[in-house]
Amino acid sequence: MTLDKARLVQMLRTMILIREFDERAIQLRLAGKIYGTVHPYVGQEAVAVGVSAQLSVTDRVTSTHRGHGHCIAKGADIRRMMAELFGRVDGYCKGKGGSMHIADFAVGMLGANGIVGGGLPIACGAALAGQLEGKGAVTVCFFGDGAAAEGEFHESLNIASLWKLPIVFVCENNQYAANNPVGVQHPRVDIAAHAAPYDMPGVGVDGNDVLAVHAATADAVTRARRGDGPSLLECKTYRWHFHAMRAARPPETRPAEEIASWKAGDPIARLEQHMVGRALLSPDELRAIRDRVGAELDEAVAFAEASPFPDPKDLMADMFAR
Amino acid sequence: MTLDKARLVQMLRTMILIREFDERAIQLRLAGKIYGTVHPYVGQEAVAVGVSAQLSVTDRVTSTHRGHGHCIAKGADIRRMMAELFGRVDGYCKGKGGSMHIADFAVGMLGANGIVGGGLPIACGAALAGQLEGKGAVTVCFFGDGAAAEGEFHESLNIASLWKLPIVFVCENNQYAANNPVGVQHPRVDIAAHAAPYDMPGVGVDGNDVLAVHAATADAVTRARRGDGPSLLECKTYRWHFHAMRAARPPETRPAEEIASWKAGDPIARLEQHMVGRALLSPDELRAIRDRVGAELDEAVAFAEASPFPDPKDLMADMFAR
Amino acid sequence: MREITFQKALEEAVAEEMRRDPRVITMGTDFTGDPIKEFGASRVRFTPISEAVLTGMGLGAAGCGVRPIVNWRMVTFSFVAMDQVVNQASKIRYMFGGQADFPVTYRCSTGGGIGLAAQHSQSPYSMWMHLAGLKIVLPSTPADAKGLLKSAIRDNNPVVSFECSRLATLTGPVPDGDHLVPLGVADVKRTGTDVTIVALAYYVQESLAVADELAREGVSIEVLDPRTLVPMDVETLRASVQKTGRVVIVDEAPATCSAAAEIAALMVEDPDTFRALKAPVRRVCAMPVPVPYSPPLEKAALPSRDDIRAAVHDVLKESV
Amino acid sequence: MREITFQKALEEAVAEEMRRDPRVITMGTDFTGDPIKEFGASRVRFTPISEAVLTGMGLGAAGCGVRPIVNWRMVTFSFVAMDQVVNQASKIRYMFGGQADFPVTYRCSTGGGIGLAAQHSQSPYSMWMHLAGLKIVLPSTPADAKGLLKSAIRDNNPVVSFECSRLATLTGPVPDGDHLVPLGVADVKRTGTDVTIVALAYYVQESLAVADELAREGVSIEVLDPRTLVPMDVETLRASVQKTGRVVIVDEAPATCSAAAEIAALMVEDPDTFRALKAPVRRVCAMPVPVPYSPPLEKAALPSRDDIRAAVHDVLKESV
Ligand SMILES: Cc1ncc(C[n+]2csc(CCOP(=O)(O)OP(=O)(O)O)c2C)c(N)n1
Ligand SMILES: Cc1ncc(C[n+]2csc(CCOP(=O)(O)OP(=O)(O)O)c2C)c(N)n1
Ligand SMILES: [Mg+2]
Ligand SMILES: [Mg+2]
Repeated sequence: MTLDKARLVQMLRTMILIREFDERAIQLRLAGKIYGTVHPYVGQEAVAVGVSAQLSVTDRVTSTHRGHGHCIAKGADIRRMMAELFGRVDGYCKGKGGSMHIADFAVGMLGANGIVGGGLPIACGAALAGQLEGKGAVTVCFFGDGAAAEGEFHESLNIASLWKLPIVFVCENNQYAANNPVGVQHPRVDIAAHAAPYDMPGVGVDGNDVLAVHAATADAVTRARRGDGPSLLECKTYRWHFHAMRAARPPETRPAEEIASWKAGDPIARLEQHMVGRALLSPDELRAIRDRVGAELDEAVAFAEASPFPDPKDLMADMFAR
Repeated sequence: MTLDKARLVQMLRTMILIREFDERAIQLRLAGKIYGTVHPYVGQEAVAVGVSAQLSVTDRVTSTHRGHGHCIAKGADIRRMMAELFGRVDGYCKGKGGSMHIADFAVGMLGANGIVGGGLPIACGAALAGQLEGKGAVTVCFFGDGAAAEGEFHESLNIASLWKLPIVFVCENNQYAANNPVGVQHPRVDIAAHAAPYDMPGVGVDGNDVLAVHAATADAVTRARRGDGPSLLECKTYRWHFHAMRAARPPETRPAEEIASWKAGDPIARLEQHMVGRALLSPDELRAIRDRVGAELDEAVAFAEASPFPDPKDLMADMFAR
Repeated sequence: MREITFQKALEEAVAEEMRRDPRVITMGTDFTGDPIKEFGASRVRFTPISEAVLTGMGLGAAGCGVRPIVNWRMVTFSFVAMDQVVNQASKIRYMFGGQADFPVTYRCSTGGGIGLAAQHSQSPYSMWMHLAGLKIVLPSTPADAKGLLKSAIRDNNPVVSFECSRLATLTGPVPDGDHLVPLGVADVKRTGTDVTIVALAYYVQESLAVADELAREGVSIEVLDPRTLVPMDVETLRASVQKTGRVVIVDEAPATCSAAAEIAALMVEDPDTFRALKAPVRRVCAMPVPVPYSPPLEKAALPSRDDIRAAVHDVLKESV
Repeated sequence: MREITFQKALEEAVAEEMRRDPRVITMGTDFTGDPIKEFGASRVRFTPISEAVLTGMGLGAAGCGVRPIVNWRMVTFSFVAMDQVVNQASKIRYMFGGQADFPVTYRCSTGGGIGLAAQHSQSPYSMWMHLAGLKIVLPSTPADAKGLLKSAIRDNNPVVSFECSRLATLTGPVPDGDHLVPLGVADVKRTGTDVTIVALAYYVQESLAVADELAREGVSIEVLDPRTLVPMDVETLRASVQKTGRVVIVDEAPATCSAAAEIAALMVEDPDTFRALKAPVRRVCAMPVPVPYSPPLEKAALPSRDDIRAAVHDVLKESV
């Protein structure tokens, strides 16, 4: 399937927005405007965007600690995301969640998750709901290479296959779990190999090529919508920044050449080149996109700044549903 | 490797002992002499015996809720086992453990376990100890087909392979987890397929053929002793009785023909035939074996009956080591 | 009123709620009764032995409009799923700012006394109580079992239903029709004036038996059953203790950081109740050991009627 | 005496014990300091993110003569390993009749206050305390951190070392040499006569600060730090409360079934302590919510010095 210009522009725009959102988040964390931990998604934008472009608003995703990209790609409002990072009442969680717990159920974004592997079972539950609804809704479960060493990964694959759940497991193999390279975590480098014993397709894909991700997702989503069950997609990618920061940027521990070589394969630059090569993007258009992203981010920050902090009197609100 | 007569007789004798021990345990449970739950191993004797015949006393095993066979095969004293089932002070656990928690660290039997999958991580720890000792000790981890759906199974395979632990994972696929056939638990019938993504050998073997089990174990144990890491052995077998009983035998839920066909492949009868066919066993010798097993069991029961119940004053003993 | 067992009452609760609301489904490795016959394999799901994914699935499906009942069977087995309970189920609604509800019910059996040894004889409700964000029920009669489980299934929050093994065969009257017991309301199982016994699950029955015996000695015991551990009906408990001035708390979990510890603390941190207390608070709990297998040891480890009686005598004797 | 941070004190404890005993090894996804340099990759093991197997491996290796230190990092992450803690580590020695020892140490950080939100701000020690079979330490100063962790590593039982995140950068004097603090001995961090504050971890420091302030008002506070939660040095606690007649318990876990609840119950079930009490027991704990992210909410959720001060004033005011 060749994507038309509008779709490509939309994908490019979203990738840039994700990148700039997290670059901004780093600055804001350094400035003490946001708190706790930030896990930037920079470098992995092609995965969230390539996958989510196959989904509609009634489809669902679960995310991880590194969840800003998935939120944006699934259609969350960056103003409310930013307000959440600022800990304000207009944030998605009214300031209760912060970066690691952003969710927007209205667009099918069922939450970031601070537990490595913790989102996989929840995603299976969402897929079960989709199956019971019978309207073809698909769930995508994003997780990292590190999560594939947790038991919940395997239990999820197993039951999803047994019950033919409409789910796509998307492993973002960014080569590291915190400071540990994939070789510390797994005897084989290909996470996709875990699909076979569960009798499901396991596909490795260049996770820095948004079009490849998009195409591979198409197969998996089609299969899931048809009722044929789950697939495992392994997207090989790389994070450009540190694993996580608190008040300061932590030191880089990965080899400089490794970082450089992955940066050379920048997923945004690759999509731009693809589009420029096909005359689908002019320098002016690109500039306009970037300008608009910048303006939107400025607006999101202003929105967040303007939103009040929650009133301590509301501490107990939202504990229990009626 | 052809086994000499003495080894074969020993294996046959152990298989008969295991079977008769558990037939006796059922009767004693019905008679209210033993308490709680009994999970008979009858029908699976070739696995415990075929595997354990490759181990020495410095090797270690971990077991499951269905652990009597593993205990006996690893060299535990049936008198102290029986005393444990009777809840007496001369039992292996001084009556504190019962059927699901028999252990004999002196012979490298590191414990039955009431948690499905719970023994796998512990076995990895024993294997780590073996690796650190550097004397070639191997650990065998017995578990069921049901346990392969628990996350701990996968985490164990992964780390064992990563660290090249001297361990053999022995899955006793007896076709059922409690009342659920393997198809309820796993999309594929072959548990051994899970080895490949962990880069370890995965071997399916006829679990009712003690010689086949013995041979397959040889390869796995040799590999482990050499420092080349773990293997996964899947032994296809069947339990003849119910999953578990308390005061009464539960009703049979499995198809009668299925049971009959597996009984036709009785692992003990098969070894007897093998030996008779090679003139390694006469009817007299077989009768003598069976008589001796019977006498030993009588003695074990007498030993258990004679042993006192623990004194409630000793309730707090054994809580903490000094 | 018809008499049915505790176990049957629980089965009825599930069946009635599944009839009432097609969004209710149930999942577990096994079921008592034969719910699949009535409700079909889509709503009654046999699962592999994978409690962690099962627990998270219940939660995830609940967040998407399903009302799952997840049966762990023994509480023992829930510990492989504890991440999904602690880090997800108990926190998810609050940390997401209340944007979705998670109407999932987790069921499991608890308790010792039947020779199942350490792993299979646990009563660790307090570990769940400590987690802000779960509701918890612990019935002691067939009627409460049915009424509370039905309320749990209808509740829009994660609710854990702890079901004491030793009560499974207990028979008792259960009202016909749509019998509901509200969450958060303690029940005075017997009124009395001298000593309040707050008892849980099986020990409600045991305490009632002791109260009968002691009545013959002229001691008047009030037996309270919280029934719901979260939310705890602390007012009813305090009112009783303010009346009697003496409290004995009976449960088969070990005392340390238990529900009994919490109830003790709730009594003595309230000024009125504290001032009304004539005697030290007594906890009659299991000894701090894993439950042993051998019958004489198991008996020594778990609370007995003698222990309850002795505690009552103690608080009477030690009254200031 | 030299002053070092709490974090550094813990690192020293591990390094000294590894030097002292070649059977000591350490496993985790990451380490502070660079222990691999001194001890090599065989004894310092980087692991995949698989806490369940890691926890069980520590136990299994311990049963075979190794003395592992397993670092879960945050207590949050231990919940995926809870089966190995609850069903195995806490029960294994007893249920096997004492035939083997299991000298494994589990370490993790606890607590909130630094904007990490619900999952990463937990202090659930009471869930472990409830399990008969584990020893538990919870230091509040660099010296205690070092001395207790060294004792934990030398202990022949599973010991859990809870290490409060907010204390990591706290600096304090630590004796030179082989500094050990025995398990099960509470420490009187400040003597006083009017009110006993039993405080845990970070709140020991906070309570000391409040005690200083209140001293200026003429209120004399005794601050006790149990240091070891299991075994609990209940005699020292009771002796203090018998002296002061008033007790305030301060901790950042929510109150329900917490260590604070246990300490309250331990005070009021002892006849002498009960009779000595002049005022209701007060627990100053976190509010019963998952810890929220936003600073004003997090502040409201966790105990503050104001809360401690108010509780002290309350028990003084309400004294009979
Ligand atoms: C159960 C659990 N263990 C450990 C952690 C700490 N932790 C947070 S992120 C992370 C690394 C995760 O690696 P990966 O899954 O590859 O995701 P990435 O960070 O690379 O996106 C770790 C170890 C956690 N959050 N949860
Ligand atoms: C974690 C856990 N979940 C559930 C159970 C209850 N249970 C005990 S044995 C069993 C079946 C185990 O099947 P399998 O592993 O195939 O062993 P088998 O009984 O066939 O020997 C189940 C479900 C348990 N003991 N532990
Ligand atoms: Mg990664
Ligand atoms: Mg089986």
